[in-house]
Amino acid sequence: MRYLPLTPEDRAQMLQTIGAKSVDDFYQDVPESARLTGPIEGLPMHQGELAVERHMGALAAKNRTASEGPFFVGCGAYKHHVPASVDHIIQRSEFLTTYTPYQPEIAQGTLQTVFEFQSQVAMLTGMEVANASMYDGSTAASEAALMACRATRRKKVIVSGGVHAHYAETIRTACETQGIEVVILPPAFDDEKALISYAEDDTACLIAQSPNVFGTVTDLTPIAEAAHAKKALLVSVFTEVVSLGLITPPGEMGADIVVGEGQSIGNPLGFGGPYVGLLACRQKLVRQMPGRVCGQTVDADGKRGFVLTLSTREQHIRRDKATSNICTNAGLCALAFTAHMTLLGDKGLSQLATLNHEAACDLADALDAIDGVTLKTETFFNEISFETPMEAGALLAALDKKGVIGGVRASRLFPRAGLDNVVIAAATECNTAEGIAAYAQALKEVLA
Amino acid sequence: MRYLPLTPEDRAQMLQTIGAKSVDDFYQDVPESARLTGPIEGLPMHQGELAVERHMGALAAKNRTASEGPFFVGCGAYKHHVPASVDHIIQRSEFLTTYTPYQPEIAQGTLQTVFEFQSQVAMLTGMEVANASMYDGSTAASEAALMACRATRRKKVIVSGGVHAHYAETIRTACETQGIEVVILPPAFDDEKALISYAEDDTACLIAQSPNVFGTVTDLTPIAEAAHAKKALLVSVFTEVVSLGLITPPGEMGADIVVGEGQSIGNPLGFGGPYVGLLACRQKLVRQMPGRVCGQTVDADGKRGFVLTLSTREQHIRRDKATSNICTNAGLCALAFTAHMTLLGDKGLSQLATLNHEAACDLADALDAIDGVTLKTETFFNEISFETPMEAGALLAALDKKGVIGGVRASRLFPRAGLDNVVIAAATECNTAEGIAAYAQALKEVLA
Amino acid sequence: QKEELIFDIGTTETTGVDLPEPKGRKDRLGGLKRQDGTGLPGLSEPQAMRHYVRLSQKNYAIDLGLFPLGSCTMKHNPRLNEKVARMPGFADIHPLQPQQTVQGAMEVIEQLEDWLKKLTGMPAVAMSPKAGAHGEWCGMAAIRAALIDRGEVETRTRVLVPASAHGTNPATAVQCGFKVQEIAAATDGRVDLNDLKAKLEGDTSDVAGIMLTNPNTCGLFERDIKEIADLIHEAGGYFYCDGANFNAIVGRVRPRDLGVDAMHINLHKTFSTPHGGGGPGAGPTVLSERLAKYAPYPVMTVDKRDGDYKLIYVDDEAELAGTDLKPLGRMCAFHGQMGMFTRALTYMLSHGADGLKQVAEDAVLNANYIQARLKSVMSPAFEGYCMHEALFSDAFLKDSGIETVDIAKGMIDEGYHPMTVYFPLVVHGAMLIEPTETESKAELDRFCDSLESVAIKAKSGDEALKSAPYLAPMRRLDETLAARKPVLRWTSEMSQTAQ
Amino acid sequence: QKEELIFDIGTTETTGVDLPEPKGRKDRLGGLKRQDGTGLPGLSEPQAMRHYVRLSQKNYAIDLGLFPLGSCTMKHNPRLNEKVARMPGFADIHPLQPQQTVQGAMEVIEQLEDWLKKLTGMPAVAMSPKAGAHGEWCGMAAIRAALIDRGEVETRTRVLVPASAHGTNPATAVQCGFKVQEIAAATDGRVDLNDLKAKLEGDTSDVAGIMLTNPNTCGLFERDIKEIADLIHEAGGYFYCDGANFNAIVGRVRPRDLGVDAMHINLHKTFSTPHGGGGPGAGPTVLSERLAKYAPYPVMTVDKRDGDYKLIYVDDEAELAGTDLKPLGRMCAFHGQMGMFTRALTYMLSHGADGLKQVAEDAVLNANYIQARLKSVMSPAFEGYCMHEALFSDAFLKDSGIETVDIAKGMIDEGYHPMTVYFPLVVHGAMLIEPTETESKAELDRFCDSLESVAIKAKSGDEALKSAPYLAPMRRLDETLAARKPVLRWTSEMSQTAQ
Repeated sequence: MRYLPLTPEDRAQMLQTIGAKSVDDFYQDVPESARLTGPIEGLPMHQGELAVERHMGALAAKNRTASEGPFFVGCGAYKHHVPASVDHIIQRSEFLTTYTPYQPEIAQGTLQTVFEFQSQVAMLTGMEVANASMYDGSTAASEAALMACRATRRKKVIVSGGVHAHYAETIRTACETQGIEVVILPPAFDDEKALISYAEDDTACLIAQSPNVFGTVTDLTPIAEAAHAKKALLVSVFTEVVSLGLITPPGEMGADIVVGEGQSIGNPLGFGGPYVGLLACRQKLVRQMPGRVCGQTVDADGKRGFVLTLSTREQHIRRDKATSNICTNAGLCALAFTAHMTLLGDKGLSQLATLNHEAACDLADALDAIDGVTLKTETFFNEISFETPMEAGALLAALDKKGVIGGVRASRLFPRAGLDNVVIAAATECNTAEGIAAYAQALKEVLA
Repeated sequence: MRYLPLTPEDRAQMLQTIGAKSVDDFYQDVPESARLTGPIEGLPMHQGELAVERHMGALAAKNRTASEGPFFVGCGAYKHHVPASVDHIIQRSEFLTTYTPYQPEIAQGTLQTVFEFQSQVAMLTGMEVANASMYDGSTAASEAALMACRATRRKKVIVSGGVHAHYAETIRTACETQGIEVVILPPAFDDEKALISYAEDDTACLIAQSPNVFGTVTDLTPIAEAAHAKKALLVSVFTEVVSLGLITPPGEMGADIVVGEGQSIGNPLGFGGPYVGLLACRQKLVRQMPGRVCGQTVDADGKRGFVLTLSTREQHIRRDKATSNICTNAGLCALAFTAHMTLLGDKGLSQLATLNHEAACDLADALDAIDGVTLKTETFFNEISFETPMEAGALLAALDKKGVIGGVRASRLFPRAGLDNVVIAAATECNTAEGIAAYAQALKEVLA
Repeated sequence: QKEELIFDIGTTETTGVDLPEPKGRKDRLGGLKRQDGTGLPGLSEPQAMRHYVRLSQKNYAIDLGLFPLGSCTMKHNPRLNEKVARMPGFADIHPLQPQQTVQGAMEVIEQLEDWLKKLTGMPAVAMSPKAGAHGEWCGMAAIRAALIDRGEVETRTRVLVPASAHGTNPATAVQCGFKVQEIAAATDGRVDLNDLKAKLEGDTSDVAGIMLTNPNTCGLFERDIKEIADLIHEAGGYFYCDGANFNAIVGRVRPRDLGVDAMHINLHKTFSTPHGGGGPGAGPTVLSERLAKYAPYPVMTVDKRDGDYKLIYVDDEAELAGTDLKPLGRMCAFHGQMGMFTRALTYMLSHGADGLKQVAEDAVLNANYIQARLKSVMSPAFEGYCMHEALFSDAFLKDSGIETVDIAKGMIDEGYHPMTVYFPLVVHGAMLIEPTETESKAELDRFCDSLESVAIKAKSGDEALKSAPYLAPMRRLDETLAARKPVLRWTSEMSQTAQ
Repeated sequence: QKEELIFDIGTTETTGVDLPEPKGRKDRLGGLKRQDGTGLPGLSEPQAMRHYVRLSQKNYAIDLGLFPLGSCTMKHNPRLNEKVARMPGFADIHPLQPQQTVQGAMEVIEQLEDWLKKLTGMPAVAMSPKAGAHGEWCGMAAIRAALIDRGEVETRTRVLVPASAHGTNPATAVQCGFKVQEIAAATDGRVDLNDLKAKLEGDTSDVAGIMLTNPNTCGLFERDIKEIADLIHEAGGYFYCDGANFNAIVGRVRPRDLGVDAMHINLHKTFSTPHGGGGPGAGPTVLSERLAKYAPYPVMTVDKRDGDYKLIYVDDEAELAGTDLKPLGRMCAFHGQMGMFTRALTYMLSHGADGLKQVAEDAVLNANYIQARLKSVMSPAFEGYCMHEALFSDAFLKDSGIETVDIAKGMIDEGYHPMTVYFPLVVHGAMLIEPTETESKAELDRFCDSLESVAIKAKSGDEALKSAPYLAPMRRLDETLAARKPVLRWTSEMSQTAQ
């Protein structure tokens, strides 16, 4: 077996050194009734690479990729182009096959890239500090809610109707086990500001998303002011990190904790994961942060180096009093993010964001011009919502038949919310003018 | 432009340091009439990764891959499975982006793998020494012919009718410019031994191939004896290196120089290149060898290390008296070969070779059972030839329509040789029983 | 060699990408266009490549040598897994694209579920947990959901956790709203059955369950595990098993046969997906009959009409109708770590049922070999055979002036990544060595020779060890300084100071 | 750290692949079944991966730093090229599969041909040469074929080659059956025009042509190149231009406009395909109107009926009929280095016509910057601006006791790959520095600082330099021993001796 270096002779010699008769000796503590002898039934025996690759390749071939035709699905994961060099970097053995940098003397590669990641996230969001990554945007959001409750010592969280439904549910699931009340406002295309009226003296935080799940871009400043007036925090969420290249960062609008999904930079769609959660906050909240944090220090020779730090927040030191139970995070996805962001730089990111926005503007114009289409998002970044007289599931299926994957039906995220005819569609630098025209043409035909 | 790090400010500063007004100053030696100003016309301007990848991807999509269905094309290049780890190794920056190891202190990675390669090739072929690689099997064969002429100080080369037509022509083209006579015997399914009668006192070498281009496996011993009786050399050729896992090596049959194609191990089909030429010989011929050679030595601390050696044979030292003009060889392809061969080991190679042979046996039996099919190769390794009443080009086109890529028509290699109805077909570990059955069924239908 | 930060070498005007020029359309951002740039430095591709390649060489990695971090299972990462995960049919599909266009992806999930269920003997598995700790949370939240169903969530709040547990266990219990009660360790490194019994004596109406790692963090099989399971079940609680060490028993023991109700599985440990410098991992959680219906969204079902796979995404009454599902909620936006699923399934198919059994046996054999080779110079924490990791205490360092950390740093100079140190907490100055099954005997021998020589130096009180490492890319780092004056990001002032 | 040979760590029974069990069929090998095994050692995948990853770290590479090997053009290798070359539609197609199934591949060849022809201004290009020296051979063989056609091959045998030429030039000329006559170098580093004229005075009926590198190996543009071309043409010969240094002028000068008849192009130099530790390269050779028809097999044509691409493979009368083609023969089995073609075309499309011009300008700017920065401490070989490489002689080392090789080894300790040394031969103790266009100014400054400090040490006669390097994976290696007692392969006796 190709991954197992021990030879039969090795095994025999080693047993002898140990003084055991067979490996069965090592399993003597296993209750007899639970001991298995042969291989577990109902599963195939080992196979070579060729056979396995064929098996997996056949499964892969059953899926339709986002590159096969006009594709407009967004809602929390976005089709972007990732430079080939990014994958080369993350496939370096030294990054791919190492672990959490517990021994900093031989892990400066990982540690320095984490420090760069934290810095990039802080600069992007306009915040003071950031951690070393969370699992994804949704879990970052739930950790932010818990963090706000710890910081304020309050147990009530208000979630805007513009927050991605899956994020809202993830927040609710995480909070409710800890007895925290979660109020999720009804879905709304453009009403993040509805949160303002929910800021009360027992509110831990208001959670707003911009661009929100429907695409709308909102000024969070008044929401932050309302929260702060009640000594509550504003948690700001984004699912499309590219937007930060073009939109006023949450940090400038008064957010206390900013969380979001980093997939768009450096990471493939990959059917939903692994992605990389970003979490940034104000300096004063740093000791309430969940997860790993890397900090700068010096070595015995006085040279600059980096270490994991502030570990007294963490489970391996604080155990039941930790800020979170997170251990493994999204290290390699964060590295992909950092490498891609380093290739972009401010200039590239800003250009990329502009191209995304312009593609969405083109899409909005092209669809809005069709009879029966009502655009529901006045402001947006790279994602729009529109309504038609047709049920959105049927509409998308009809588009699909014409070769266009047209977006997500809002009812898939928000069932029974009166959004049955609403489609959410994203456009990125990967959408060509021809693809947008094809969408408009197909939609016209379907609605005719 | 993403690969050019200089900024406009850098350029201005550098020009100032140099004391030049503009880069045009550097081109002042260019004759005025040949100076271009703007970019060359008729070519596109620079494009981003996304656009280039799409362009190239569209071209790639126009080709039918060897993995898409039953595929039996061989004749000098073979479809084999290469372990994924091989590509990981050759894509390591330190192997991929370095060059010929001119500075051994910082090139031991390359040098040690070359030493391993030379050793593996020598052991596979049953020879005493091997060089660091040639461009491919055909150029290795032409270098071997020239080497034999140098070693014997004779100017006549006899090529068997079983040698791959492209190899024979490559040998002829290379030799004739140096005034060496090349006699190529008419193509023959199983007559390497015809060479014996051509061994004369002025013969530099006899060149035989086994398995030959039609698939036949031959005992080279009598040919070697005939050559040696006339103080000529036997150059032995192979195009399928996997065969050496199962067949008596040329070194045991008296060959003086063994050359062949190494593509099958570690390297993809790649539409013909880059491949890796193998060249091994007797110790006494080592100073006539073309190409780079790596040798063992010690460093100033007495530690074992490796260097390029015997460079007095080479063009960079000997210039017009060099054994060859070769400089760049097939380093990375040789590394792929060595890594793959290291994964195989004797056990894996022997098993792989057996699977290849059994697939070919199955293919031979399945086709031979069909009315109208005459098997032309009694002995073979993983490639067979057969004749039918139908012109082979038409036959293959008909098979193609049924989804089977059935092999190569012999007339593509040997036009006007009376082989119009002959097909050469290879089977490897990648050919399944189902694929072989599909071939037989399709052939039966075509011939019916 | 020092490698600068991107902030020191890049500029905001430099970029390593070429993008088409924007058309210059009027924006529709509602007046929220970013006014100040991000300040992010860019590098051209050659500069970026060199920066990260150079940095990478400052890391130790499995591909460079034995990486014996106990409880982390640093085994070889097959490259076939990476190749498969990058097939466009897996990498380039969207979690929300029409389900009829991703049936192959769902089949991967279904096949992986089947493997996990058969290997553990459990009837159900929740696929969404994104790492081990997330999987723990899933299991404990399922227990909580079951208690809600029983109307006992307010009363059953006590979770028993052994003192030797990984920190994630107590942290998870608390994150799920439970209270932690510690169970003492016995002198043989296992749960003190008497202490457990004592804690389950009398009124057990407050007992929610137990979180037990097996094989445990001392590298030992909990030989009383079935009795423990029975005790906790009798007390009305559930048995959560931490599956971090499943590598030691996969194919040899099915957790279901031990009475387990929930167990997470680290795909990045037992099933070879890369650790990636700190993730991503994946923590699918198998569930017993009693907990199966509480698995979180999304839940995968098969359409009985056409055999198509379907995911139930949210609390949609229509879709849940007719099932007995009572999902505990949602743990993340989509449906788990698909990229890890493809890798793990590839690994399982490669090894097969026979190979996975061999994995466990070789892992345990390798650990016992290390224990046997080193027991005369170091101090095994407990008597008898170990499972997949060998645990030593610092007893042999008594009066030497040398501490566990010095042994670790000394091993760096020997060319190795150190073992896990100071964990588990129940062993003084613990050194936990997990070689995994992908090490050869020759490699183990070299490692033991090195550790032996460091241990002998240490016993002799060799002061030099206290300043080790000497041969690493950096000397010992000042962790206290880092924590006292946290510098967690680059600021422009830093570069000015440096210049 | 020492890395053993595979022969020391592997065994013939170990394997890193899993293959199905053979059926045990009777063989049909005609009694030639191999009796003794190959003796080849195998390693499991984890062992093999570690062996080669560890070895790789003993190499210097472009991705790790500036690699200023003059005349080798060690520029950045874009990773997009690698990705494209691995697309199954390129990597998994057979050179002899039906041509209608590989039209996309032939279109790649056609597009690359178009780029090469437009960039050089030449009407034809032969694609089969597999490296630069092979391309030289192609060009010289085309000249020979033309001479055969003219009935002058027996008489026109003299080829003029400058003293500064790369060794492949004279070697190639001889391999093509010509005799080499050396032309002296002038004091300005260019061809001595007077010497050339003298050699072309009187009877020139034996002149076959000239092989000239431009920009030449001294890093200078041959300013008399058009006069040289005219002279050789007047003498009845052909002008072969060595295109190794095309990087310096691509997009700024078209070789056709200089009177060139044949020129090879190293795709692995000018067009960024990886050098791979010594290949593979690719050496397509452009040909003038006079030589075009002699291009070797296979020749690509387009079917006028359906626009399909077609390759004429062998000397098939039927296919050649109606064309004026007179192929010089065949240079290799198939049709060139397809994998390099896809990479080079990807690079050309990425840079575009505008970018390639910038490539040349930045390459030349970078070299001149190095020359300017170092001219006060080292000795520029010639006056004036250079092209893409800066050449120094060892004049500044006079009486120091230090030699060029010591400077080179000293640069290793500075963390750099040394420049090319002792080449070209026309400059004493030559140091030829080619930074390429993919280095940043900051990187050039660091490099110049390092070289400057080594040069100053050298001038002062610092003895330590003579034993450099000290910080590399190995100390200076004994090349004399290697050549005197060649050990070119492993034998079992070696391992026995070692033990």
